[in-house]
Amino acid sequence: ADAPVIGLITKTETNPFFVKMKEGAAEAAKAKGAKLLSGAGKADGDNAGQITAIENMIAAGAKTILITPSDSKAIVPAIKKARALGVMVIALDSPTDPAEATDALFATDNYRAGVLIGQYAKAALGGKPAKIVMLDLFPGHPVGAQRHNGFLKGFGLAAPDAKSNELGKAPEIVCMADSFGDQAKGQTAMENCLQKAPEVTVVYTINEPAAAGAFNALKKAGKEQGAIIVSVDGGCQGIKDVGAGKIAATSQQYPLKMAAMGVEAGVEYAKSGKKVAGYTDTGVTLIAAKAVGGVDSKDVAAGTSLCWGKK
Amino acid sequence: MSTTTLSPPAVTTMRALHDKLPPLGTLGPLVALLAACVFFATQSDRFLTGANLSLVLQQVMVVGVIAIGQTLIILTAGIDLSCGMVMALGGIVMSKFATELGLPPALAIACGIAVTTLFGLINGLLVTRIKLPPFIVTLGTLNIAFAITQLYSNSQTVTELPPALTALGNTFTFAGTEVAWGALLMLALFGLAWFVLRETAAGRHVYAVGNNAEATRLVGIPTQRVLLGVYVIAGLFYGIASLLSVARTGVGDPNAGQTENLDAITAVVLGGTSLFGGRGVVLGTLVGALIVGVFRNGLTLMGVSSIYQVLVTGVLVILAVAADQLSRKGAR
Amino acid sequence: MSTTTLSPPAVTTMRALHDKLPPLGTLGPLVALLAACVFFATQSDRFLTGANLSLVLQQVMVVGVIAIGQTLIILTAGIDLSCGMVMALGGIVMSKFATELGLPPALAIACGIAVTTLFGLINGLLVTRIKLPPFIVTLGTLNIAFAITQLYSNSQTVTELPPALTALGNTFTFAGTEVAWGALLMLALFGLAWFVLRETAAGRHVYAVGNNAEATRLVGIPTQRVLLGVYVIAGLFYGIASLLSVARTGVGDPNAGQTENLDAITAVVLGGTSLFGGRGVVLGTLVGALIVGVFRNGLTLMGVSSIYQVLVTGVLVILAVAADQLSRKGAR
Amino acid sequence: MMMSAAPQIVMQAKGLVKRYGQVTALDGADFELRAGEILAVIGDNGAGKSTLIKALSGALVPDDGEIRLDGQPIRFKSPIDARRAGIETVYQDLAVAPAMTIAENLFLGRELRRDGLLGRVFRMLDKKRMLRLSIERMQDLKVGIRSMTQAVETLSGGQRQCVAVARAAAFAQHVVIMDEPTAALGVKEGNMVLELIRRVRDQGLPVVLISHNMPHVFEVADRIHVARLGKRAAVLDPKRVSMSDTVAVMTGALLPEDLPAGSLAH
Amino acid sequence: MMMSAAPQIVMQAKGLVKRYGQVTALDGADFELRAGEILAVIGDNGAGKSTLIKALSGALVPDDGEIRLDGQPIRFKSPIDARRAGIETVYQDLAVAPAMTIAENLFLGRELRRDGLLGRVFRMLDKKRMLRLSIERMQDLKVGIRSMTQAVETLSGGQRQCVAVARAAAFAQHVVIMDEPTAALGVKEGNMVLELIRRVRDQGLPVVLISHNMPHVFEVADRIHVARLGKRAAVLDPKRVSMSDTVAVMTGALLPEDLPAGSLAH
Ligand SMILES: Nc1ncnc2c1ncn2[C@@H]1O[C@H](COP(=O)(O)OP(=O)(O)OP(=O)(O)O)[C@@H](O)[C@H]1O
Ligand SMILES: Nc1ncnc2c1ncn2[C@@H]1O[C@H](COP(=O)(O)OP(=O)(O)OP(=O)(O)O)[C@@H](O)[C@H]1O
Ligand SMILES: [Mg+2]
Ligand SMILES: [Mg+2]
Repeated sequence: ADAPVIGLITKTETNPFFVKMKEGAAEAAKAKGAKLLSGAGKADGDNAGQITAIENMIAAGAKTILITPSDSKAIVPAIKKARALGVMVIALDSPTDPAEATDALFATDNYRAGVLIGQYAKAALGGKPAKIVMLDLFPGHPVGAQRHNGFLKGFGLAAPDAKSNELGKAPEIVCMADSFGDQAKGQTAMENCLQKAPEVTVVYTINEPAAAGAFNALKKAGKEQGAIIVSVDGGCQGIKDVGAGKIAATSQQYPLKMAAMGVEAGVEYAKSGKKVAGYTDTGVTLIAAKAVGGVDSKDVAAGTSLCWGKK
Repeated sequence: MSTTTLSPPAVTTMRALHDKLPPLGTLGPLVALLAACVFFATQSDRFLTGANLSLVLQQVMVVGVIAIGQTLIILTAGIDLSCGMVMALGGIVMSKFATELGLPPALAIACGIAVTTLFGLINGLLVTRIKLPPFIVTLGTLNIAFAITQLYSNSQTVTELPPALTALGNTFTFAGTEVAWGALLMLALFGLAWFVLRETAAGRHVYAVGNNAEATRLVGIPTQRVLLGVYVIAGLFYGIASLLSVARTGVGDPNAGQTENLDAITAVVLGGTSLFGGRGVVLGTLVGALIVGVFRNGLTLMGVSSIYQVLVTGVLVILAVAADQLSRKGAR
Repeated sequence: MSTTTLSPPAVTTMRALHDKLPPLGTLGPLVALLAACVFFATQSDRFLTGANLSLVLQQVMVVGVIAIGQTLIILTAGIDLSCGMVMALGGIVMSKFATELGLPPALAIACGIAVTTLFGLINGLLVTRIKLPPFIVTLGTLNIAFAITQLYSNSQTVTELPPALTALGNTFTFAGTEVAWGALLMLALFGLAWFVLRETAAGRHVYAVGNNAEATRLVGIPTQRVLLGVYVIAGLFYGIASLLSVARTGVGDPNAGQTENLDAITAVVLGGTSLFGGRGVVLGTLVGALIVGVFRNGLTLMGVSSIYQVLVTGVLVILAVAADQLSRKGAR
Repeated sequence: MMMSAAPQIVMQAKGLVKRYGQVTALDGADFELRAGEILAVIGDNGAGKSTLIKALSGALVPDDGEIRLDGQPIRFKSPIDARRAGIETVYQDLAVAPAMTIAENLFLGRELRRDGLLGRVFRMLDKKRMLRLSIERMQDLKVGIRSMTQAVETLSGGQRQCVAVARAAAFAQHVVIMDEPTAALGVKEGNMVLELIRRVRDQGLPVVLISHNMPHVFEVADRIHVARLGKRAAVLDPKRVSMSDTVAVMTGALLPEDLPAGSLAH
Repeated sequence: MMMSAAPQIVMQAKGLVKRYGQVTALDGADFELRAGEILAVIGDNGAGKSTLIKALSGALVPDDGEIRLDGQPIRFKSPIDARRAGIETVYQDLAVAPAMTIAENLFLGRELRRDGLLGRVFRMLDKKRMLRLSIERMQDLKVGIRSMTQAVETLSGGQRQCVAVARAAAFAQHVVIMDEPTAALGVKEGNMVLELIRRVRDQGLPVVLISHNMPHVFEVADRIHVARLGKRAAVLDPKRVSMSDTVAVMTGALLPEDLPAGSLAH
């Protein structure tokens, strides 16, 4: 029989997170003798691009599609169509809305990832006044909102719930700016925020490249000692930055694991026709160089050994 | 004496025949499209199926309809960077009006199209009245439309639409193949645009304005009105594209349209329309949109990984136009 | 008799004076920039500090240097969509060569710049030899450079660079303000480009080619060589921008440059250079880049939330150019 | 021209002023066109001839001064207004759309629609008829152009000129203005245009002819308007003034009042 | 022209062919330019005059035929080659850059650099000197242009023509070719250009003058090359042929062999 065809659709081509995910899937596919097709939106938020990728992969004979939805709601009708054609669809990294739209979900909870670093930042700050800079993704992105609101929640501030796409506000936030998850833009955003509010004690960043940019800006202003930077992702580079003291703590996720599990499920489906179902939390771990009281965290060594699901 | 200077009938007939053929500017992209199809057909036996080709048509219908409006604007030597964002705004307006405000679907659709047409009007007024460069105007409205879309939708996707809004995404069976009504609508709109541009005075005036605006004005054509009309009609097309986009995805998506800006311009230019205005054929734009769609579909069928797809697309875009150019040189 | 037709000295002096002033095309953007600065100064007392202004300069240095190359190309009536991606590739090449291959920093930098220059050369050859439209050519190389960047870097950021690669990000103190060397380099490059475009034959030929390519050819100027030269030099500028980008962020970032494409073109057009070629001043581009930087900085200082920033930017871009246009009408 | 009845004045302008920055192209120019005449406008390069007729044809709006058509004061805001008033103009920097065909250029802005439904409802152009009429029109001018469906940019300089002249002559209802229509034309074609100008006049339409070609001017003009330094220096009667005196007035070597008696037109 | 010594031939072409799609613009045209002469080229619109001189000036590469300069076969691949050989041309569709100033247009492609370091190392232009020379050059032509630093697009049609003519006359080393240089010029300016052409000739440079203005042609030409239907129909001697016979040959009404004896130039 032909090798089973499995499609993997990421949000973009370029985010190291998704590149890792693709690598994990490719390795697993090779090991299991499956053919992996990969596709992506042109940019984060490109729902139409993902729909096109789903259609083309089905046309190419894919029986299982793994997808990290760019837009949790907007992708649902296309997934419904695919499932109606007998294709098993598994969401990776983030759920669709409603979550039942896919057969299964292998993911991290982004809201929870935010909560963890929020708690850490609150504890690490101790008694100092909270003057928070929020370096978000870009307007309208659900993951951006989930991490942002989770952080506020963990920090003990009022925040919208996990489903909201609105960025929560609080008087403790002295500056909010978009980093586009990019180091150079993160740096620019942080520089401008420092002009607005020179006394910063906590910096929330959407991901580790943005955190690195924020650190650069702080360092240039000679303020890197005074502020705690927290972030999300737990990529190998990010963990290194935690070790180097640039980032205080980050919530680590496991894209390789998600992908490998997805491919295994796809091969199994091709063999036996058995579908997986339900939510499998691939877990979030808080990685911090210095543990603080009252918040569970693992150290850098543990983070490095696990970074992005390396086994 | 006049007969001696007129050319012999043989030459006249030859030339008449030559005039009947489409100009090479349209033929070149068509050859590139066919070549791509032949290539993909040899690589994957799934490519040349009716179902797959119908799929490609569905995938390009949104960009295709946007690109009609974009063609009109580029023919007048303008450019519209706002097209995708305006389209997204239209989609949000019609889906929110139909769900939250509970308007009847037809009215909600009309409101959405009215908003995109209004944006076309604003673009047009800024270009014609204050004489701003279209690039700047539409760069501005691009940002404005994006911001309004996000603010109005609160960045939330609008779901649970009434079926009337997504009807164009439904299919009918033709010769054993499922064809989407929206794809049919796109083809009809291309036909309409082609007819108007070619067979009516208004259409010829669009070319004239792009070709030599001052001469067109001196001849007594209200160039400003032609320009304004083009921007408004482009806005109307974006509104129809909004509806197609909503129908295709089944939701009102505030992040739609972000890649359509460049895609639409690419389709127009690949189709042989000059960015300097006055030269081009709208059917070339259809071919240009199809080239992009066929590449994406064919490469996926071949199992080319997506980053290599980008690489291959880059090379092929250049090759397609280069082949066209070189063949024209040969013909001279 | 010749004296009767020559104008009286008063008129001549007036005109000579008039010729000394920068053309309104440069003055307009400058006025817009100053107006923006005055506005922000009233809104935030931190705005007009030396440190903040020096910061803005640092933030625009990458886009600024790219935009110099882009200005050259747009002056010849071309356009370069690939600029940002080529810049990113250059940054990855120099940072990977310096770390993984362990080349001496100077050599690694040279290699990075060589790669971007090579891309310029490829763009130029396709435009001049095969006579492809610059839009298509650079759309192709945009994709190619992007794919190579991602593949070569494996989409991973390159870190732990030798200090020589980031030296331009360091600052020196001038009049109590920290100024980045890279910002100084950008200003120097603008000065150089301004001098060459204005005071040398090669520079005037760039204008002539964009203004009337056929006439320039007939006059005996090797237009193809001028064009090729412009694309190659633009590539060189992108290489320098790569170095600035690496120096600014301290890493080799495969995702750099993605918004710089449109930003650079925006800076050029905001600066008053015509997309139809042959008209414009490179210092206007600097002003255009600063306008974008000042808006972003000033709006953040005012605490405007990001989505409203997008809205305001859209409106202000239009207003800035409209004010320029209306003031020119008044002057006539 | 008959001297008896007071000649009817079709178009008249008084004190037209047009400035371009420091340059004053029109400096209080007067103008008068009578029914059924050919009025030649001559003058040095830069004397303001083209600017004058652009003001008369609505291509530009003068800074000052007044224009009357059939005695009524008018204000053309655009060439459309002038065209509606039946004024057709051949501009010096040929107003043609180079990428469009000759037939399309001839009918630009006055396209013919098909009869019946196709034309009324679908607004379809009658390309065949326009093509046929174009061929007739160009044969009138005896121009050897091979195909009316070729783009204007492929024509020789003189052939382009012919397209512009043919267009103006074919559609004028009231006044025809031609800015150096014979400048790029061969001897044969130039004579055809002069012939055409006479024919237009004989149909009762007055013609304004700007030309640097003195033999042409003296061959066809009923009166000669001499433009100089943005003003009207004199109006001469070609039957009573010599070519060399005309040139002398034009270049300023001779003042109009020093001309032999009777040189000035009435 | 002296008949005694065999005249020296500067430029010669045999059997030039140039096709544009179905249109054959040159159909085996011959050409001969002698040292120190003014050769007029005349012909109907579309006769192929402009195409001929474009082939001679490197602006286009003929499909067939041979060109010799001073007896040596040459192949101009671009206008640069022709310019290097000292050939300067005024094209009919004025080759000027409209947004650039008059001075810049005059010196386009032959800019003067400053003396000393500034020029040699920094390659700085000597704008002052170019401006001064431009003013002198234009005063030679007696053109009333107010400022050399104004953009060419602000000039009247005739003034633009003067810019192109001045440029060619100033820089030619070997041959000057002018395609209808007086077409848009006033009487005064036209005569200045004729005067200039004579002066160039008297300096020893041969001039090719394309013109539809027969009086001008007969005033200055040493020989007349008649182009017809893409070929050279005849070469006439203006001192021995009448203007009307010339026009008859040009339009095909008269065959060259039917001309009175001695009309043909040697
Ligand atoms: N758009 C413009 N901007 C600035 N100056 C202009 C403009 N148009 C014309 N002029 C100036 O106005 C004056 C009159 O120009 P106009 O074109 O009316 O002359 P003309 O009599 O038609 O000359 P010609 O016989 O050469 O065509 C000239 O000095 C010219 O330089
Ligand atoms: N680029 C072109 N494409 C197609 N046909 C052309 C082109 N250039 C010239 N022709 C044709 O070649 C023929 C000769 O043109 P050319 O310009 O040499 O004539 P000419 O003798 O200079 O006429 P004129 O006196 O009107 O300037 C004409 O019939 C013209 O239509
Ligand atoms: Mg004029
Ligand atoms: Mg010619």
